Amino acid sequence: MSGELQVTTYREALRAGLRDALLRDERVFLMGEDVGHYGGCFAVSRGLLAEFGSERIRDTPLAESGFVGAGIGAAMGGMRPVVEVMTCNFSLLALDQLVNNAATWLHMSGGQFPCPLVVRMATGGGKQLAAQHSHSFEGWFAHIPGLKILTPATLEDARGMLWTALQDPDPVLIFENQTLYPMEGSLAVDAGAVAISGARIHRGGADVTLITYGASLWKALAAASTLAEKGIDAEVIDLRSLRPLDDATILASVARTHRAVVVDEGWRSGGISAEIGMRIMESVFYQLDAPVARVCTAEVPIPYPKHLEEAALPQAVKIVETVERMMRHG
Amino acid sequence: MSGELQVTTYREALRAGLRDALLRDERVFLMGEDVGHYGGCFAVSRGLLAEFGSERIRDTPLAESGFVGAGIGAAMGGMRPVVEVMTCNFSLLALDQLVNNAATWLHMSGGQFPCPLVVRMATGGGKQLAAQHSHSFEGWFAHIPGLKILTPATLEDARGMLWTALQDPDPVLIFENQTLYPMEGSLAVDAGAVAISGARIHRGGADVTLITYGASLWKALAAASTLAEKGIDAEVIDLRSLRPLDDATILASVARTHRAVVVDEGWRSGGISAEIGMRIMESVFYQLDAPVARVCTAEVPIPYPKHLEEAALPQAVKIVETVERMMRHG
Amino acid sequence: MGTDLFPPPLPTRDHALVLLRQMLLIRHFEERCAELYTQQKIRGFLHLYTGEEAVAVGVMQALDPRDAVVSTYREHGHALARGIAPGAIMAEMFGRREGCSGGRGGSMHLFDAATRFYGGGAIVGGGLPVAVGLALADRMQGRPQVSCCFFGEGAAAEGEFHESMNLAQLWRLPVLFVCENNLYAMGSALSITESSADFTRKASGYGMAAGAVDGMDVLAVENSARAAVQAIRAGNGPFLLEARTYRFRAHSMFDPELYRSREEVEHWREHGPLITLTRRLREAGLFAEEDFQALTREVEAEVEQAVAFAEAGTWEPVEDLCRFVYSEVERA
Amino acid sequence: MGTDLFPPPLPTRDHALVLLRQMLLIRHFEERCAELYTQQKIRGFLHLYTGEEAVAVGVMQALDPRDAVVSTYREHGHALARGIAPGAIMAEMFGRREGCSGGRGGSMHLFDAATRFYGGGAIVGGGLPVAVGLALADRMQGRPQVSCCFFGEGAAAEGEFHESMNLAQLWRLPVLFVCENNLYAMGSALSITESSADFTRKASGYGMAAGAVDGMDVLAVENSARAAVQAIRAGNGPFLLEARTYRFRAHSMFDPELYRSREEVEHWREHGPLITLTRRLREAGLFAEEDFQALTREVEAEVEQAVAFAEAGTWEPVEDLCRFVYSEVERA
Ligand SMILES: Cc1ncc(C[n+]2csc(CCOP(=O)(O)OP(=O)(O)O)c2C)c(N)n1
Ligand SMILES: Cc1ncc(C[n+]2csc(CCOP(=O)(O)OP(=O)(O)O)c2C)c(N)n1
Ligand SMILES: [Mg+2]
Ligand SMILES: [Mg+2]
Repeated sequence: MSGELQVTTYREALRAGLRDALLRDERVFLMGEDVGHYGGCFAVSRGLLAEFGSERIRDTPLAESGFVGAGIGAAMGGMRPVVEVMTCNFSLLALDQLVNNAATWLHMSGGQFPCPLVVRMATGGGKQLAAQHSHSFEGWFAHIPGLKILTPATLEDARGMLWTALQDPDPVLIFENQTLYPMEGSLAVDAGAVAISGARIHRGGADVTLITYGASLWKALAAASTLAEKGIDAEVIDLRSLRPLDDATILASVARTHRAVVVDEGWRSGGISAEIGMRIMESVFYQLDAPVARVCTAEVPIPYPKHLEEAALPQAVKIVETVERMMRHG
Repeated sequence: MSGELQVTTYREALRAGLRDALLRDERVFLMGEDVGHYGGCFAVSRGLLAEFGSERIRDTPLAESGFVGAGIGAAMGGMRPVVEVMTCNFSLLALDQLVNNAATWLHMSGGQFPCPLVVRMATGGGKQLAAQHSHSFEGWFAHIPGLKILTPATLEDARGMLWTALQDPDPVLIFENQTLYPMEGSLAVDAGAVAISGARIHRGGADVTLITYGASLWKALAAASTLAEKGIDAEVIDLRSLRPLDDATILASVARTHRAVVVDEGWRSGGISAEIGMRIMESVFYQLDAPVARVCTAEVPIPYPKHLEEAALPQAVKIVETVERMMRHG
Repeated sequence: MGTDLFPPPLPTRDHALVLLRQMLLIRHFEERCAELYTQQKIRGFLHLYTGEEAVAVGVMQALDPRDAVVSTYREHGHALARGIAPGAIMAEMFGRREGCSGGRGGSMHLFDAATRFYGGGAIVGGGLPVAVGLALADRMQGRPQVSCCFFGEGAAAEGEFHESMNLAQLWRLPVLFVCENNLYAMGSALSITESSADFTRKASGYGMAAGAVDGMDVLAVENSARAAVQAIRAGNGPFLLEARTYRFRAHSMFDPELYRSREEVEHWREHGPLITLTRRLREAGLFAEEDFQALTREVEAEVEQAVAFAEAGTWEPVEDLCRFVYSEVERA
Repeated sequence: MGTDLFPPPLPTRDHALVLLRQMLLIRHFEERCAELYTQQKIRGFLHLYTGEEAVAVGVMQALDPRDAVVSTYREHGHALARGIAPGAIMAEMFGRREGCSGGRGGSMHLFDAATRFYGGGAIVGGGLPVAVGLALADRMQGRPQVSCCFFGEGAAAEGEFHESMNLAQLWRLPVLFVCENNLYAMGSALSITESSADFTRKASGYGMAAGAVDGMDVLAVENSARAAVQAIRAGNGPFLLEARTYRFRAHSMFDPELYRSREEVEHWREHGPLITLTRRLREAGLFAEEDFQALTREVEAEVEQAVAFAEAGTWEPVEDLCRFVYSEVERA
């Protein structure tokens, strides 16, 4: 890498990743609702139709099951489709295809038919879009064997995860938190593919491990700053991948700090935080100074008004409070 | 209750529950694929068409989203539909309706439109039906606020949960494990509705708590017998409801036994067992003599051959082994 | 019943003014919403109905108060035409407790039990099966009601459209399907979403009666909807009514409208529902410029009252966050 | 292309015997499966194709080896007609490693990469969008292939049917949709699943070419399928072929067949595909009783070989349980 940096946004980094893939591999194409003429619901693919044409930037009808299934077929037929499901809320309409087909075909066929499908979806709340547009399903999808689940939180990952996902022979779902699209920062001019197999320690710390991913990473980092002022040294892990989980990084960290808080935007019960907490208990129980805690979304469909939405979602202050409570009792 | 008993099956108990509801409340009707002329895929509704006619025992086309959505509308319109989704594998086609509508409408409408819908589905593996007919999704559904999730394991519950579910103003999903349909036993002649709010301790014990539901209850009870022979006294809890979970019963038991093993037929990662384990950690961490353990389904779409299917699913021997390992280390 | 095949009869002056007033109310209400959005009083997604008013107003004329209505995220017009108080709608968009959904829903989720207005759903196509079920419930309970379901032409590509059409016709249910064909689904022109744009032929694949109507002509819409509802109530089964219309504004407040030309929009504006109706009335001598101005003043006042009502509304306490997930009967 | 509108030309004797042999093989193979099921050698669900053989055999004649085939849980006939070795299919039903899916799939999930046989899917309607995607991949890669998708008339009520029809026609993709209309979906007669049974009219709602054929007449099926495939390969877009057929046996081994009469089944048996073809050949003097007996002996031997192959197969070690969840490239 040249080391030269440029200011960009998460949205632009995603677009650069898409362009890159479209340029490098002619089997790659983007398909989904309004990816072409509209420019993408969140403007991620704006300009790509003009550059690559309507075969490769393929607007689809509103038919989530149909075009996700078509993506599965296209992947098995030798293409490398990137299917955009506008938001993960709508992916429920395609769940049969994702679970019963994409995640299962390789197995049912005894290994004959891998499905190198990449699905991108927006996820998360925080934009007052109410109960049918604010779900966070990435943790829920992580329950399904046969799928891989990525959650880019940084510009690097927004830029680089797509290409790596496209090299994967198996279906990969990429969840882009809606609130991150306008996030600005600097990124190497020659940034490219990134490994997708490991979690990343964003901030080292000795007293407690904050484990999170996606947009919550930034809340956890904010919480860590606040905690630092209070003399509590928090380590912050960005999981990056929810399936598989990078157990090694998680467990090594907790074994060192002896305390863990998991933060995720899914509803609390049965969310990915429970799985992470459980794995920690199973593996480093005797190193724990306190029970693992979690900061998740309240168990309510996301309400429209700002004050209620904010109260429903994880926030830095709640993370701080949770850690402080833990330090007092642990 | 008169105390008089009769020998019956789980299937017949379900049918008796359905008949009872159809007789008692004319707003109740049963709708689903092949519930009528075919007699129900698992013969649960056999004979009901002749007795109640085709308006109330309503065969539907293959259109899971359509007829589940129609059930939601009918429920909001004053009826008390019992919608049968043949197996929970196919419920993925109706997931948008269940999550985005049934579970959400009450909230979005600020409490104006409750949805007293009951959905019955078969669940589980063990019949060599392979990867698209053997899923266990009850634990996964339990993640969704707005839904209630019931898992009748006994004849009493097969007989009695339906009526109680129908009295509930909110959507209730009932998961019937496929392997239980032919289960025989005796049931009070005048058995009727049962409460659905609490877990049930099936077997008291002092050394370890086995927490489970559905068909796994019987495996856990078998394991408890084996353990008893080995001098280990296991308590066995049948959760009965996965949402809400009866925390009080679970936590009180574990606080007494200091050890817990959760057994469920869902895939391990992100399953309901993780949630239960996490709640135990959060509440009775300092009473635990060992980390909570879980016996779940291997993370693989269920394979067809008997030996592999058996290896994939939780079994009594695995429960026994897990408990023994725990007792040695704990 | 084809487009303009039977030019609708002229209405009485009184009725004409009712229709006009409703359309004007929707128009002004929504133009105000757009302003309030830029002022951040209204947040989230805001989908305006501007240009399509004749459809909601015309169809609602054909419905009884006890009929059910199922709508979409572009439902302000439906809600207003159905008779939900403008103040309650505006308060909902403000997220206030006094809103028609208690503030929980916002613009995309207007609900009202009193008028059997079942939302306000933001999953495209998701309301169709629900409307079928509402009709089933009415039929099973012996009520002569019709369920009216609005959806866009884009929604017709969803599987739920297909499943619902089949179910409704198979069971001969009293459903009026109103396809608001405004030629675009977000930025996707009809030619991108439908292999064939002939909705009557689609309906015939289910054996369902259907017709298309000029959705810019409120009299034509009313006429068609009345005929359709009459047939449905007579027990002839469901009906698919395609209303050919156009949205004058962007899909939502985020839409840069890259996919269509200003000329196209201008062309349609010239055939807008307000122009169409007032022209016809003027030609028939039923209407003068003063009427228009008087009505405009009325609805503007009504909209300002609605805004004031919303402004005066209260916030739900944060402690109530987890209400309405389950019913509260057990509390009692 | 309507039912029997154009009586198909007589085949050569050689070709006729190929067709007959394939149908006989399917018939005997499956009758043997039924026995093996009662002996518990085959487990799970077993859906027999008996009575419908002409459809698979006729359609496959029209396909090239590089064309893709997507099928259902009632796919033994498709798999055999496609040319997958009977031994590999039988071993699959036994759950043996030597099965065409390595034993993981069983009866409902036969797969074969060599013949581009993409299952064997047990979610009704779930294969339709996949076939659309396979066709898209072929088209985008400049291959002249057709994707052939089999499904039952019951599947046509699923939303995925609708979405797939629309996508295929919208994008003019080379898909041959073969609807095997055997009048029942499990125990639900067509009149319970479809508000209108006219599949040609359904297709026209998408602007798609379509035709119905007597699915009991292998020559007619072959003829129609060849015409359809030719049109598809010529770039005319997809085609919906409805094959009118009947299953002689129960839906699966669990089905008590409460929903239809013995007489109805008997009636159809008299018009079965084997009877239909042999009658025509006999009338044309192309065929004698000895041919039938010779072919029967041949296929019986082939079936016994398949059973022996399956019996001799091995069990996958339990340690391999979690294979095939993800690809194993990284192991290498
Ligand atoms: C299932 C689903 N897919 C996608 C979306 C995103 N979306 C919202 S509105 C819309 C366009 C709908 O078009 P149409 O049905 O024609 O209605 P219109 O907006 O034109 O009134 C889309 C794609 C959604 N809300 N739900
Ligand atoms: C989505 C889904 N719903 C229900 C079922 C259960 N089921 C299996 S086969 C079948 C009938 C299908 O009928 P049809 O499509 O006509 O095919 P046929 O069995 O007649 O060949 C049903 C309902 C299923 N496998 N998948
Ligand atoms: Mg539209
Ligand atoms: Mg059939």
